Amino acid sequence: MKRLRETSWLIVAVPSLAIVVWLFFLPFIRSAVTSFQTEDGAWTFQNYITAYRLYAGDVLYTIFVSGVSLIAVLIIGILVSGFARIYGGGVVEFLFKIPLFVPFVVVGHAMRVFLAPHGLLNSALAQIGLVNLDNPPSIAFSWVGISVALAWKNMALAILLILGAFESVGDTFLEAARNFGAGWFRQVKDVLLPMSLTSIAVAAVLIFTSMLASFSIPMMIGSGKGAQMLMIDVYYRIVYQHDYGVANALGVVSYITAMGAAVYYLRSVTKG
Amino acid sequence: MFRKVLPIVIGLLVLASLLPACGGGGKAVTLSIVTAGDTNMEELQRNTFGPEFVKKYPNVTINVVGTGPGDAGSQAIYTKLKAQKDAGTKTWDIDVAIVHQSIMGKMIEDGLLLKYVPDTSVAKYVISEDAKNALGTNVEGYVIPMFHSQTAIAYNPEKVPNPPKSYAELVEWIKAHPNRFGYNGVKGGMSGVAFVAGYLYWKTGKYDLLSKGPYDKANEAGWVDIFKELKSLPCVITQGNAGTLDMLNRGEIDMGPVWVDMFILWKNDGRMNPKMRMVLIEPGMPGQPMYVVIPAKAAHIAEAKKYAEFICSPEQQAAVIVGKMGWYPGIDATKVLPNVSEEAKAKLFGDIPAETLNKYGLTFPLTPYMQDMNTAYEEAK
Amino acid sequence: MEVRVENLSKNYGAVQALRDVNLSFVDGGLTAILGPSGCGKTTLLRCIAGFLEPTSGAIYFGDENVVGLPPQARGTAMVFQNYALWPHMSIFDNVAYGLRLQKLPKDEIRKRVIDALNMVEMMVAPDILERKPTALSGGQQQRVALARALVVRPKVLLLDEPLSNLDAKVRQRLRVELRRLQRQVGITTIYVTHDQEEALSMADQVVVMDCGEVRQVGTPEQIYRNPTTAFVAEFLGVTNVLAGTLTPDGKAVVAAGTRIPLPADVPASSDHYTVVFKADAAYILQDQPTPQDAVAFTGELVEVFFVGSTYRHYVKAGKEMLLVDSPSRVAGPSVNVVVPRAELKVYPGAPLGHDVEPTCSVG
Amino acid sequence: MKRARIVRIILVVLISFIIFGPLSSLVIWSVAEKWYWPHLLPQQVGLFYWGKVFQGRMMQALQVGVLIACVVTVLSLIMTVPLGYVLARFRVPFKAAVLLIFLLPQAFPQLPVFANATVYLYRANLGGKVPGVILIHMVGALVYAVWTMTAVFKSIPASLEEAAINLGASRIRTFWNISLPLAMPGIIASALLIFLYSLDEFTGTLLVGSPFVLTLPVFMYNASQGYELPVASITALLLMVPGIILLLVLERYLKAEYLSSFGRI
Repeated sequence: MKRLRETSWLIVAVPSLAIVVWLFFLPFIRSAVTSFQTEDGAWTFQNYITAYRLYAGDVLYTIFVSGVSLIAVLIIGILVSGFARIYGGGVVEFLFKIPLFVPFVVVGHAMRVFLAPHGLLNSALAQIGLVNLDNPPSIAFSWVGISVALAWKNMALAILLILGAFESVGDTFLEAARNFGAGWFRQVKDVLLPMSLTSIAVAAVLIFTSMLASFSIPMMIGSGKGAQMLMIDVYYRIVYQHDYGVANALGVVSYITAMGAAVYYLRSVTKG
Repeated sequence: MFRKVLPIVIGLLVLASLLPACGGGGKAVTLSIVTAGDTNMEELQRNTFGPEFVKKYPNVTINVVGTGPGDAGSQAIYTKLKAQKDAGTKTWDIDVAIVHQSIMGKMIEDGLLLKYVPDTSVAKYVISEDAKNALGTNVEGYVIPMFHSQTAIAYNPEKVPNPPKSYAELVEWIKAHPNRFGYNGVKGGMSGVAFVAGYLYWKTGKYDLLSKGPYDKANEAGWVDIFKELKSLPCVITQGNAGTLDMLNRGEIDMGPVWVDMFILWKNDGRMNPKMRMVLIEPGMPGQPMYVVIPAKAAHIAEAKKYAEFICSPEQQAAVIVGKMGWYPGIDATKVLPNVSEEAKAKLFGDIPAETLNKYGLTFPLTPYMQDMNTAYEEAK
Repeated sequence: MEVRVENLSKNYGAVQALRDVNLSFVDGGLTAILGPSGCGKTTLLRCIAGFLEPTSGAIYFGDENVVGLPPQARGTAMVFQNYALWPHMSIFDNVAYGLRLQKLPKDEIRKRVIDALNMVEMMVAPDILERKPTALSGGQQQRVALARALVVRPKVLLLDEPLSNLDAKVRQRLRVELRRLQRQVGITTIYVTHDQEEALSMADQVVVMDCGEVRQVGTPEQIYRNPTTAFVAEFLGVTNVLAGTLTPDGKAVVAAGTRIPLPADVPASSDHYTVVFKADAAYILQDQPTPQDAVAFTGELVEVFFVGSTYRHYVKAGKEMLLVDSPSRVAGPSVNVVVPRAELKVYPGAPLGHDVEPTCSVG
Repeated sequence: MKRARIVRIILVVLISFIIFGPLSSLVIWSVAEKWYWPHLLPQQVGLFYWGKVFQGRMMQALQVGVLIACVVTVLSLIMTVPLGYVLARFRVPFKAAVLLIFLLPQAFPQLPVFANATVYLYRANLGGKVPGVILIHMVGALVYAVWTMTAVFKSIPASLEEAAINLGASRIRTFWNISLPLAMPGIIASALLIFLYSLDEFTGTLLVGSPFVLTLPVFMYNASQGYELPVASITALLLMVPGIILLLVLERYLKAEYLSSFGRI
């Protein structure tokens, strides 16, 4: 790679940098700073105290929902990728790419009508006698619905990344194990998984952050009752209560959670 | 390859740079109408009032924007006007706005509105209490109520043969039928807020104090406990005003608070089972008007006034607001109802007779009380 | 264990990777399968291992047809070109893996792993068991891979070009050790390679394959000295391959402008023939007469390269370029390339028209 | 092998149900003209709402959305093709800092940041206007474009450029004659994905543009929140079309590194 000493190259970077700095970097800093300010600009921890009082449960709920969805995505993603790696992907792989191109809002809406108490899923299950429609389980409008929708949407990304990592494991590593009698599951568990840990951790961090930051899906199929996903709280705090202080305090909590996930995983991977 | 792409790139760039300029322009006037509320409000302007108005004033074209339900919808209009005022823009790009009561305080305080009503021919019909006072703010001269809407409890008569007549009976019914009553909390639209406010009026018995003032935080003692009790009831929380209607129609709940205007519209559209009915319960539930206002620096003030005049004229109120939509008129009812067919009147007062409406049709609490009510509701866990 | 392959075919869609292969492997000996890349040798090996299902035919281990059995039920163990040591497992875990799958007791696993590593001379350092494979050199990794294969006491040992990723020097040394080890354990071994020197030096029996078919089977000496087809002759050694045409009288073949009497066992049934002789079997004469039992090609000396042990002479004769190895440098320009009749092979059919390249595109 | 085939068939059926189940309810709702409980399927089926959608605000939202996406794509390419080239080819001062800034939007939740960016945009009187929406789309698009462009240029062997420079071509000329044509497939692929990103962007548009600038996702969201289920479902189906077309066209080129930021629109 050639070395250029001049800083003049920054000229090509200035337009795009300006936009990202103005509309992401500075707002990012602003949200962190104003989270420590009252509306009049005085310094305070009050926003965090209010956030803790009102939303501590929601933070845990968000981590719980994202965590459960992430685990579901990883388990299914690893199993499907393992199957596709060993027996060939084909249709399975193609089908799973579809959600990648379905926007989040569409997923939210589709899941809302699909999983509603009298939605298509329950109606279909009622036809084969699995569900009593007089007292149907409400998958939508609960954390299960959010998890299902988040998992559905992120499955494609997970499989794309995990299968990519699995593909880069040479055939011979699998054959060496098969040779000793390792079945499909053991090949995944003993060979593919440990050899792809880094890539899977990166995928997990990406997906976890995306779930943590999800907004339209919980907005559309979350329940108004009980705990909320964090981004909903941020949105309502701003749009309904015009309270940037507490909203930004929640924002900072979400940054720290996202960062914590990234640091934790990357560290455990590089060390272990 | 790049040479082929280049002209397209340049073309698009030129287009992009021209884009902001495309807003105004042309000799004909484009009247920008912005309305808060659910999509039915937007469609009313776009599909009914707009075309009728254009027939009368062919040089005007109408551009309608809906800003969404509840306070947030009105807030969006406020934010936009405020930004333009702060930026020192000469004319603002909203000509007529249709907003909720709750935003009026801020809008008038920040000088965003024009005192236009006296200049219109309908001023003499603007007589209701709503037209003078919006949740404690004096709005006289700034607003014409376009229509008055009311919340009520909608129910499925097949499942609820004997609908409750009061909050007390309703609570009993909810306890006896877990998860068959649904409302949309205080975040997802005003029908839920209205239900919660009515519950508060019932539990505290302080309707007059809360709706007329003065504001005193001491009156809020015990609210959190009241809402804890409400939240402990086995209710379904729906997804917004329309969410309650949808769950009712989908048979997922049997009862829930709704806006009368939306309920009737859904029935008219065939989106709601025509068998569904409504009841207004004791001690009453709030309603509110939607106000027609004109921003202080609207680009087309003359046309805007004409538009406000037009949609609030006794003829249009009779034909559209009452006759077509089945809503309560915003201006003097005695000037409107004579022009309405008996059939439409029957529809209007079918479920909720006029005397019930007079008795149980309340208003929302004053703005500070309402904010505190929402916070107390949020805090009750 | 006696291993036999009968009428084995493997198709990938329209491509025939193996065509009706019949072979029997030396019981307890080492059979090398030699051929250019894409000849089907790896396909054959993987069919025997059970990683591939043949399209038709049978594979016998003793009297049992193992077609349809999963790899682990066949008692084979395989060593791969890229070692395929799992990088996330220690040396011990790698070698122990097969035993753990057999659910052997811990003590026995440990003992057998250490024995196996001793056998391949890998117990070189006290902490070797805990090391990760990536800390080892290529040669060491392949020893560990060999230990991993031997530790399960396979009935058949399968080696897929095990030495071709290694440096020339390491390769030479490992050849010797591998051969010694194979003799010591006495496991029927099938060794796939494209390196003829490796095949000839190590094997009890050599199988030359091309285009999914077996071209010749024999001891290394038979294969080298008496190739029965033009392909085998071409594939082995630095070789001259000339195009010849039958004379009108049908008694001789003309190649590079020289008349070569048709050997008695070659039928005069073809218009085109391939004439083959090894570079070290020919010598160069300048003015001396041609000996009786030899054929001489007249040509011009174009270039002489010193290649270490000999001088390689390039002689242009007609349209052909002849290679002659000789211990001393010969001066040109006009020379005679003399080949004893016994060293000159004539096969019916035109030459394949290439050096040692795959003759067909098979996976 | 046979068992694997059976497992595969079961898997395909199951996955098809998982993938298409939710999407199929969109199709049903899109043609439902009348559907009261307890009917399990619509009582009246027809294309009434399709007609309604194509006459209404949807078309306007579609036009605005496509226009925004075009501008965002072109601007992103103009800004990031040279930048990606420099980042891929040279060791330059401040590179790490620049890359870090372009990494931020990937690492943190967008909503709280965009909410604050909206304050800036409204202050600049760009809120609720098309240029404001373009700018907020640019943030995500640029980050994505910088990373893919750098990857695209890195995948071109430097020796191909050195050969041209060796023959006396200038750096600029080499870029124009050698690097750019070789990078074109990658550039086109990422241009399509940027276009799709902008077309599907929701959070930023909702905060900055809505309700005055509506793109298709926000329109669909509003319709769904208003429980105009047929309208919302039709719009949702329309929203999937460009993505599915792209998936069919680009299937072979969909490398993980191009897409990793994509699940996060």
